[in-house]
Amino acid sequence: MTGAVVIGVGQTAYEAAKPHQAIPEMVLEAVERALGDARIGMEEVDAVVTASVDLWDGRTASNIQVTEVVGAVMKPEARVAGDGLLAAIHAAMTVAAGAYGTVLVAAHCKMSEGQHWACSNWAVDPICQQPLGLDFLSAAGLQARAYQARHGPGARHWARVVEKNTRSARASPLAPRGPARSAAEVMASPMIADPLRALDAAPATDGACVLILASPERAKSLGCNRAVALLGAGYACEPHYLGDRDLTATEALAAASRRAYAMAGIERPLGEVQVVECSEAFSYQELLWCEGLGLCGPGEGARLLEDGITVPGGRLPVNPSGGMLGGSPFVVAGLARLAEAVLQVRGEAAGRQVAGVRRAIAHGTHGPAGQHHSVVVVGA
Amino acid sequence: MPQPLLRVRASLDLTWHYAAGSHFTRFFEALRDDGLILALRCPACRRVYLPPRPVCGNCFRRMEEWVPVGPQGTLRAFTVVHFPFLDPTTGQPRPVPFGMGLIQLDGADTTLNHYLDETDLGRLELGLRVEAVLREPRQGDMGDIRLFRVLRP
Amino acid sequence: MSEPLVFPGSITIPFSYAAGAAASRFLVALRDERRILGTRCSSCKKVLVPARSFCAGCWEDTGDWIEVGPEGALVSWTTVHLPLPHLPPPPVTLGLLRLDGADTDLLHAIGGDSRRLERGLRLRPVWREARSGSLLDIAHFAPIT
Amino acid sequence: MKWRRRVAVIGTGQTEHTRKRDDVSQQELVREAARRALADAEMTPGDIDAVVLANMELFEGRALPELWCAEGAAGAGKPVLKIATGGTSGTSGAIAGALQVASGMFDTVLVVGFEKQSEGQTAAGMALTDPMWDRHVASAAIGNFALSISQYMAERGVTQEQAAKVAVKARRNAARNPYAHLQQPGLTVEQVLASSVLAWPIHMLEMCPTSDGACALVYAAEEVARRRCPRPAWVRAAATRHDHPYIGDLDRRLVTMRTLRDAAREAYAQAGVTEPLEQFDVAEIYEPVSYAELAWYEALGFCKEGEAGRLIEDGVTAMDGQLPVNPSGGVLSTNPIGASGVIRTAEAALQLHGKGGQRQVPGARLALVTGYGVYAWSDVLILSSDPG
Repeated sequence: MTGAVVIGVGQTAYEAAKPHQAIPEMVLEAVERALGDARIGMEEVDAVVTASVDLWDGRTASNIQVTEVVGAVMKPEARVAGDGLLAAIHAAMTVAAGAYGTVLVAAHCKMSEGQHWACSNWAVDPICQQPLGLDFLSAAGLQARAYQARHGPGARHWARVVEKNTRSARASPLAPRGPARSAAEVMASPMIADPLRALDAAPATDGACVLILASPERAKSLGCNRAVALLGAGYACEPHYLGDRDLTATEALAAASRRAYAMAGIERPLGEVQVVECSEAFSYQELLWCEGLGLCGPGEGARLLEDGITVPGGRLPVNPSGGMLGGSPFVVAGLARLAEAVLQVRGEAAGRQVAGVRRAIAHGTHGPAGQHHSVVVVGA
Repeated sequence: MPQPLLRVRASLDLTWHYAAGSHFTRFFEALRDDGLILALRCPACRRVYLPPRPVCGNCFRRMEEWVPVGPQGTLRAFTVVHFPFLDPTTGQPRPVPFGMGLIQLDGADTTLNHYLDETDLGRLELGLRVEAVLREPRQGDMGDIRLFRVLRP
Repeated sequence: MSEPLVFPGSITIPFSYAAGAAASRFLVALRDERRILGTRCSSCKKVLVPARSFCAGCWEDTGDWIEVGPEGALVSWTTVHLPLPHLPPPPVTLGLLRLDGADTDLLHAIGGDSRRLERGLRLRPVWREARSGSLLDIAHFAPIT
Repeated sequence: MKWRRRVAVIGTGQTEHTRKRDDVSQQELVREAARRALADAEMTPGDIDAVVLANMELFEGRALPELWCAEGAAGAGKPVLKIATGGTSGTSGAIAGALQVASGMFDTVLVVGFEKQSEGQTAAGMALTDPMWDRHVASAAIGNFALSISQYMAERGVTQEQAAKVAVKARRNAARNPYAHLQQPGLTVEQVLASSVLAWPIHMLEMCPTSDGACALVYAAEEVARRRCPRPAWVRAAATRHDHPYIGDLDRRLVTMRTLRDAAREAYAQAGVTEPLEQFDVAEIYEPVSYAELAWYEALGFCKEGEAGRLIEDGVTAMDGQLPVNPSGGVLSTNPIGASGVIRTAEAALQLHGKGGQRQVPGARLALVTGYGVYAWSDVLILSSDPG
């Protein structure tokens, strides 16, 4: 047990662009939904953990613009850079430490406002990789080819992930409006970072996600009867140079999963968990992340999909919300996965509910070719 | 022969397009179209905020009551800046010296940091009355308030 | 819904990053001697390329400096087709290659027709005439024909 | 203190802070501090469960630099996260690391704050404020402080000479600190007031430098701390307050400084401090400009409103005074922004470890640490030789 529970969840709709909303207005929408969901007022929130990245927002100290809407005026706030799920794990630790009874976690990003691939070139080391032009797109292209060469599943298998997730996204009221994509459409879309095509990459989206964590005692005193426990949490970081890493293995994800499962008392996730929400910024990554999450052996991610295990209605649906391919922005994606996992456990995942969910896995990642991973197990 | 130590240069030169959102849109349209400076009042603590924004930070209450403020105000703080730092929006050093102040516009509770038309320290003091000098023609962005003029008796 | 008000903005700032002593020696070797250097971890004995002062895994200092390559084998590659401000005009192929004698892969540009690339393909560096002590002193790696 | 378990600083390490480090990359700078902290704690990388980094990435034009620099903090393969909250990044990183150990999730956490300001344009980075509102006038820390100081001088009667005395104390203290960036043992008030005016009334010699530097500290849970460290520096309090997003929102910022006041009130209550000037043996506070230290004296309850000038003139906060403030030379002498908050925390801890060398305050057992960021973000930590 991590010693923290989720008592409130709030997400904006995820859209290709939100030109009518400034970032504080967008985040306020998610904050108000989370407070309403938790049935508490902002005065009940003891502390705030924000997640944002200055260069994505195009400004310094990018969390200062949301200070008022996340209720951090004259309150403790810490900004964890990177991914919203990582911010949630840190928030859970501050609750478990006994420092705060309730913590509001808020992640935001508007990918539509900046040049997100160009910005990601500034997230790789400036000496040996940035000058060559490496960014999150080309890093994924290198990983996709290495994965295919090592394990076999290629464009045809990846395209079916896009088909599955964009179809699932249609059932989610929060996903961007847009058609489901057939595998054929994916394989006909223009090549952007060979072997990855345009529809193999998650669409750039705008959105915000807010969760409210609490200690079990505080949740009880607040009269919350729908608290979902964070049963386990883990995160880990791989070396930075792509050439130092085995891009087909997922050492950091495996380490993060082991820690989270050990805490949650899970031996075999495939049998003991009923839904997974993972952060697949690219189609092939859902297969690779399933392997890293221990749902199957190395290289067997594609077979899970072919055998119908990870499809809606399958033995272990992955990304019934549509995941990142369905529309979920940088920074927010990991926290949105946790929000979805909580809704699944509560049985409140409108349009995308998996039957009989007692335990769910949420996964977040950031960095080139999934360099950093966070895993959380939630349960009733 | 000492080991040469190299540096790798990189120039960040990227663009963003920032959505103003409903609050700033109303502010800049009123400024452009009517030369009005609009602030927002918190329904709970009655504090009038500039710039307008979704909620009052102290009360966490949405604000809907728009209040025209200024164009005159009182100088609450001032300085004359001499050090030429690089202005990230132009990529050039900002010309110095320039006078700068915190101006509490009549009707507002918060202050606004902006340029002053005065760079002689001897002629600046707290409490001076100042007035916004608007750009003509106005274009609907923060450049529409060019600077504040010190009102000399 | 009226046309939303959106402000264009740009950030223009020059940066200058210290490569540090180890990377400087690596870059100088490219510039002055057209040699590619790795360093060996004193603990796990891996030859790390590009050369660096310590091994991330063992967190031990590296010791010997070892020339690697210049030839190597292609491990993975991607051809970027999008026009991006930090890249030459597309298509641009980036690759990971294992230089002879190295225990890690070097990231670099790959020249030639990307359709003919395959795993294990033998490559050699194509040096620029005017070199400035940068990884780009190697224009790209080209297939050995 | 109501934390689930006790946490202590058992090791610290920092680089020789300076204007420009050409011999190391950001990653290697982090490693330099991390190695020294691990050596001080007599630990190996394998003894560290998790890493917290602190850095204001965009000042050096980076995004997610923790993904590259984690290797410098022995973070490859480990849990790593970065805290970035302006000037308080270091103290907020220190608080984050302590809370992670207190949570029980980790028994040992390595916190490393770092900044290589020679690689970027700090003032330009700071001026990247709200693009709609004040980015075209934003004038970074120097401009913002100059504005607030004109209010502070008017309301509290602080003089330029008193402020200059703060700078003199800082740079003289720094002369006894081998890690400080600016060491000026013979600095005089006259020299400070004769130095060029950056933005009235701030003179060059009373404003913090931009520095390249890193600072690391090792946290351990109680049982590990007792086993490994003869005099653990126990974390007895930690408090943070943030405030409105615009400088103009903050009513007479230096005069009121409500965030520091409220954070100190909470921290003092956690640690049972009622008379700060008497009870604290040493303080490491975050003063980017001379006048700020005077304002902090009042907000921290060292004296009543308007008495800060007397405190500095009477030498109450000098090395031989009742409460030595910033034996390290403070931010005025050393400011690698992401590291500065960790430096404050580490300098307080090494005083309690008895490792202050020439800047050791004899018998120090209770230390106050503050962090300051952006317009008015405040952190307060209290470290003690007594676990409480």
